[in-house]
Amino acid sequence: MFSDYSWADLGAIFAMQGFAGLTLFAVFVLMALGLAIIFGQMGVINLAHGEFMILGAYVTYLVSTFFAEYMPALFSLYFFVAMFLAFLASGALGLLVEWALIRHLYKRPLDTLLATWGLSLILQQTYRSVFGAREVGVSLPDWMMGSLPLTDLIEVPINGIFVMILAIGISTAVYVMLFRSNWGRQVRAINQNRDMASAVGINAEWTDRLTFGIGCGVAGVAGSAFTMIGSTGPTSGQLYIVDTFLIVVFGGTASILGTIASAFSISQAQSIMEFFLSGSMAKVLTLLVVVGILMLRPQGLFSMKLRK
Amino acid sequence: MTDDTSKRKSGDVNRRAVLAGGTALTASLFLPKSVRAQDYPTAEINTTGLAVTDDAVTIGILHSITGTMAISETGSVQAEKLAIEQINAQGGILGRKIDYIQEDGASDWPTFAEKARKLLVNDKVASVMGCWTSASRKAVLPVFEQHNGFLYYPTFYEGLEQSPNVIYTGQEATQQIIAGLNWVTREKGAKTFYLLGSDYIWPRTSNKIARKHIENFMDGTSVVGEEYYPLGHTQFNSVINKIRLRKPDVIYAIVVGGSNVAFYKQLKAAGIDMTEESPIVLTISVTEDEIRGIGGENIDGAYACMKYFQSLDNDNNIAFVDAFKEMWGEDMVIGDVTQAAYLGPWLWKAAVEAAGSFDVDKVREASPGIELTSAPEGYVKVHENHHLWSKTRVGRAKPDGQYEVVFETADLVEPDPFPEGYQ
Amino acid sequence: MQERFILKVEDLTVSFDGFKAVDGLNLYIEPNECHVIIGPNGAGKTTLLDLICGRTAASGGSVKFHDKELLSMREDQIVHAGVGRKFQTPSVYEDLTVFENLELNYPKGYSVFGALTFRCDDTIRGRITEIAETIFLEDMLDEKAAYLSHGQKQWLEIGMLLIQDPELLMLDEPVAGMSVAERKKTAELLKRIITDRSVIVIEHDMGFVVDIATRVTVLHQGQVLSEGSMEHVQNDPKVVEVYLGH
Amino acid sequence: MTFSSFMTRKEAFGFLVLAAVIFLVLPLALDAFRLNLFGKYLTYAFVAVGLALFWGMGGILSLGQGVFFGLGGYCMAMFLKLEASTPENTAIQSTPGIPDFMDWNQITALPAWWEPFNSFAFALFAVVAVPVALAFVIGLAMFTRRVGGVYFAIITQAIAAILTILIIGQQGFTGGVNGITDLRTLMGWDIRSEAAKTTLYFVNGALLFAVLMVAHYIRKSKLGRLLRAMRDQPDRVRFSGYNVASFKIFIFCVGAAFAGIGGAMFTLQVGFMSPTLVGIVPSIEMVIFCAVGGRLSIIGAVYGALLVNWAKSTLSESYPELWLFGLGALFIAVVMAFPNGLAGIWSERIEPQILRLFNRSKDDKTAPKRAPAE
Repeated sequence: MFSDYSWADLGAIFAMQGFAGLTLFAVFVLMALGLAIIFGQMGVINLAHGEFMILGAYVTYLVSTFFAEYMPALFSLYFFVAMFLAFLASGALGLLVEWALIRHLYKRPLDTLLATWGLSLILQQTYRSVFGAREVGVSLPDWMMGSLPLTDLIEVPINGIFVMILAIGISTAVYVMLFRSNWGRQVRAINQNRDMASAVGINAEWTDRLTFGIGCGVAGVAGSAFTMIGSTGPTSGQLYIVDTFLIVVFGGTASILGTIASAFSISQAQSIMEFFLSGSMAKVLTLLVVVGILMLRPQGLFSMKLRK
Repeated sequence: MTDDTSKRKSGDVNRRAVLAGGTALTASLFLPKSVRAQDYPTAEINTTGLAVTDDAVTIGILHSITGTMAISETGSVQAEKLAIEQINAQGGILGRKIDYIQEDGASDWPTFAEKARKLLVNDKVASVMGCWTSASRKAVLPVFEQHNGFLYYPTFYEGLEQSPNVIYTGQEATQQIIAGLNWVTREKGAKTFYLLGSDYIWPRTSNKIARKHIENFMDGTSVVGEEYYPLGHTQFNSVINKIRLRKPDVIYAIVVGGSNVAFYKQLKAAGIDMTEESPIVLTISVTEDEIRGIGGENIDGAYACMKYFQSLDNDNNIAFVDAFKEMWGEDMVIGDVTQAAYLGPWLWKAAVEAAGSFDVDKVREASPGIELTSAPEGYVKVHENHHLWSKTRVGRAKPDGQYEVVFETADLVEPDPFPEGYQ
Repeated sequence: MQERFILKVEDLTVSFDGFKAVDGLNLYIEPNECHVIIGPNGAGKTTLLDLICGRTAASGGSVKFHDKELLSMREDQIVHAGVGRKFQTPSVYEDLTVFENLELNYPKGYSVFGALTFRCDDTIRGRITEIAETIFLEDMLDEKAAYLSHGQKQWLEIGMLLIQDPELLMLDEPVAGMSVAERKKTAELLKRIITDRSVIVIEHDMGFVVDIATRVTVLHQGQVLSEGSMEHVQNDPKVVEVYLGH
Repeated sequence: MTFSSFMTRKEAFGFLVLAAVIFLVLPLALDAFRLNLFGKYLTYAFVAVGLALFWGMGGILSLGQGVFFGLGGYCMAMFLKLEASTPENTAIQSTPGIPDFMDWNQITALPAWWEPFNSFAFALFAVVAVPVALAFVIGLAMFTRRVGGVYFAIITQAIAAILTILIIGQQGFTGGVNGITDLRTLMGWDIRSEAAKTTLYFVNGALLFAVLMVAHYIRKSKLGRLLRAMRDQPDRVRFSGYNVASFKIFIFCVGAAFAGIGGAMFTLQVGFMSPTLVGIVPSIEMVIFCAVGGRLSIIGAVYGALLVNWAKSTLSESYPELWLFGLGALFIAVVMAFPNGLAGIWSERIEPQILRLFNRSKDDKTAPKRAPAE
């Protein structure tokens, strides 16, 4: 299929294809990080994860409208404000949900799945009632929608770079928080032995709530970032949920590093297959490979080896 | 209701009433024409037990207002309600006010079938305005044929269908596609096309027709790629790279729903400036409604080929746009399907009045040949095959989310749901 | 020809992320002996039982039961071969009755089809009553297991093993958490049931060990520290060192 | 097995009430349209009963039951579609005699794997065999490797996603997003008429009872006790000498078979089959039916399916813009406040009341007329 192209063409395409794979990787990481915290550290299956992301997207929409209206001069910078507010909004909703729902269900992980599915229906309808059934258009600052021409042939989308930087930043932040901060130690302690953690004076209740809130907040930031590449409507969140869960499970639940590795392998596989196959078949094949590997290695790519 | 004592033969008069529309004021969008209900005794105009009383007739509205398709179908519901309100303001149909029962198809095809059955069997509605996706239409079609209901279907669609129980107020695929391809080849000198679509029957059939036309009916043109992505797909970087590799003159895109937003944003971010027209982006799936979600600045310079744009400059349309905004809000936009949905109640009114009866069989018989001169898109006429004769237009997207009409077929294009040589 | 050992554990090794919980261990069990394994916490006692009964996969070595290699068998196959295992914490089916608990372990209807067509006849009922008497629960047959005392649950679990009549019985701390009276009864029970089979017992209670053991193995850091009669082990300076030296 | 060991009087009473509801109360109380709707709901009950077996009793949550429901439904739809695609009916096509969607996708001959579906016997066999075969493969791969709980749920969800994309992508062979529509007759019998739909309702009810009896038999057998045992103490069951995986595979296959039968009846009752029934959303909803009914109770599962769907239909008719709130709240309420669903409410709240009533006045014959679900 490549016989009629020059080497320069092919080189450029492969470079850009590699970049496309990396962008997809960053997108997957953003999608999965919040879930990895919640699912990996707390064992809660949050099927409303997509709706938390879309909340972040709606917040971004509101902020962009506000800036366009009242502070057009600062419009090019609004995105940073929006991401921060998205984190706060989704995080606050997360705290509320943890308090009202999740804390009653810690011993029943499969039930969290059902309850959060109900929650996702309610959130979807709330978005629909508040913002209307149509998608909202989030206008983005011009600088985010351009591309950097590296050579004559190779152009790199700026939003791709942005998403990548964001993914790296948030992963690092989450990593530092989990493995360097006091909160992280508490979370991991609770994850490993809840009773013992409580016995040594860790406030398990608040740590859980905070963990859930932070996971949701990260989802909000992801949603905010996705306004650059995806749509913002009441049901847009559903598009992400299966992929997200697969990434987290594929990575091995207890490991942030695993999530990142799994996002990387799935994104590369998908982006390479998409180049050679039709889009639908590429998706089917990617999912099949992931499910196949999970059947052979149910604990995921990375997992803690524990003495049972 | 104004008094009009002289009883006339309904057919002629109403035809004239419909034809005589076209003034700029909302209330008189169609010439007010009052008919007294008692001139049409219920027993005579409704011999099949439909929901018709001495002063009201009930129809159904069946669209998704929840689920993934609500994004698209909301506009249709709004347009249909506007048309019903306007018709009622003019005195209704055969002196009867239109009531409607709205059901939610919930973006789920079995639910559509269930609700269609409910509307026809339980509520005995005289007609139904509804459906959007082909799948929902296919799901309700057997129900309509079995219970002899009458459906006005607003969406541009793939064709290959002609039901006695459906009036298709949107364009079928050849009507929409061929004019655009001819135009882009003739005016822009395009030779190579990259076909792209969401993975379901409408994009696939449309691209099939496009491919046949490009390969068999035009000179020196060819298809250099064809590609489908699952509904809801949001990652188009790989296909954009493939397109770069093929360097087509035209990206022929039939991406739908949320994928649209992702596709155009990523296209723009990848450095493909559509205003430079290299390649040209030509779509048949992006109406003004979709641009709201995409963002005008992200699709600036793309071309769309369909029968209606909100920016059409004629009196009918200006009145329609004003009325629509008055009813639903200043920030509303109107797309091709929304306008087609708006035609539904009017076409039905015209057919009922021509038939002098609400009976589905009589309305069906009266339907072919019904004309609306006052349609926002201009003049339309119902073909024997239940589709509409209509003009096809090409618009160029502007940053404000509107299309600038750059081309319009000289004549009405004949609907041809089973096109020879394209299958 | 009867082999001398019914169970031969040779060079058995397992490591968790580099930590060798059992390290090149050898252990031989003779017919009809009550072999007690003792050792400080973390010596690898429970892991050893887990390895023998297939609960944990070994990294190397071999476990031969008669001439069958257990390491390549599934748990249920190992049970069918004649090895029974009781867990440290009593694990019985809490929402089933004592009768049903025993019935579920009656060695019949192991396959899916067998379980679907399994019927409790008089022979089975008789056997269940017999076992219930052995484990002092004949009056509790219709009680839900959840309502039993801790000691009674231990007995029930032993009963569930007995009904399968295993050739080798492995008991992980059978008297842990028992009252003095229960402890005495359990010792009695064990003495009765070890008469016609081999038993491996893990136990900390030295009095109890003296009471039942025919042979004792001391484990330390995954390896055999000492082996022999209770008396021999007690006087082994290495054992004294491990137990008192720290 | 004597009757009394197969079924206690209390259980028999529960089945009788359910039979009365399905075969008497609903047909008498509802018009043809509503009865037909309940016929559709009953087809979901097949799935819910299966879920009560392997989720409620076995502790295995599958979020991919729509896959089996859909496969059963598609097998039936393929047969019906071939019957409907006579050369006369399809004369307008470029290749008459093949299903319309194939013609639209430029397929000019019936694919070989469609051929067997010309036979009704084969189609009936496939309705059960295809879902069971897939369940067997999934079960074998997952349960022998001891994948369970959340992992199993998510993997089955991914399988639902894969199958949906596959069906939609291979539209020349499957009808794509539209599904297989416009099914008309079953062996010459018009399934679209009101009379046929009413007949199908009763066939549905009868089949459901057959399935319920099978489920009940399994539940009462040793296998049923083993399932509950392995849900709570999987290790103990292994060390009692049972191959846990084989039991899980078996019960998963039984659930798949039930779902397949339900799917086939759905196709007959509704007149088409569509990929929207295969995907993730319907699969989760099916779990909800079971949860609302009470995940441990097979009778509860039937009431759950009926009640949730009825609520969905009526709520969406009266409050089309708000019904999702109601549905979402219902899910949450069931999980939070009534983890054992309707069956739990019945056995914990209502039944004791009734018993007390009985004990107070022995000759007072106020037997509970209302079904637990109402």
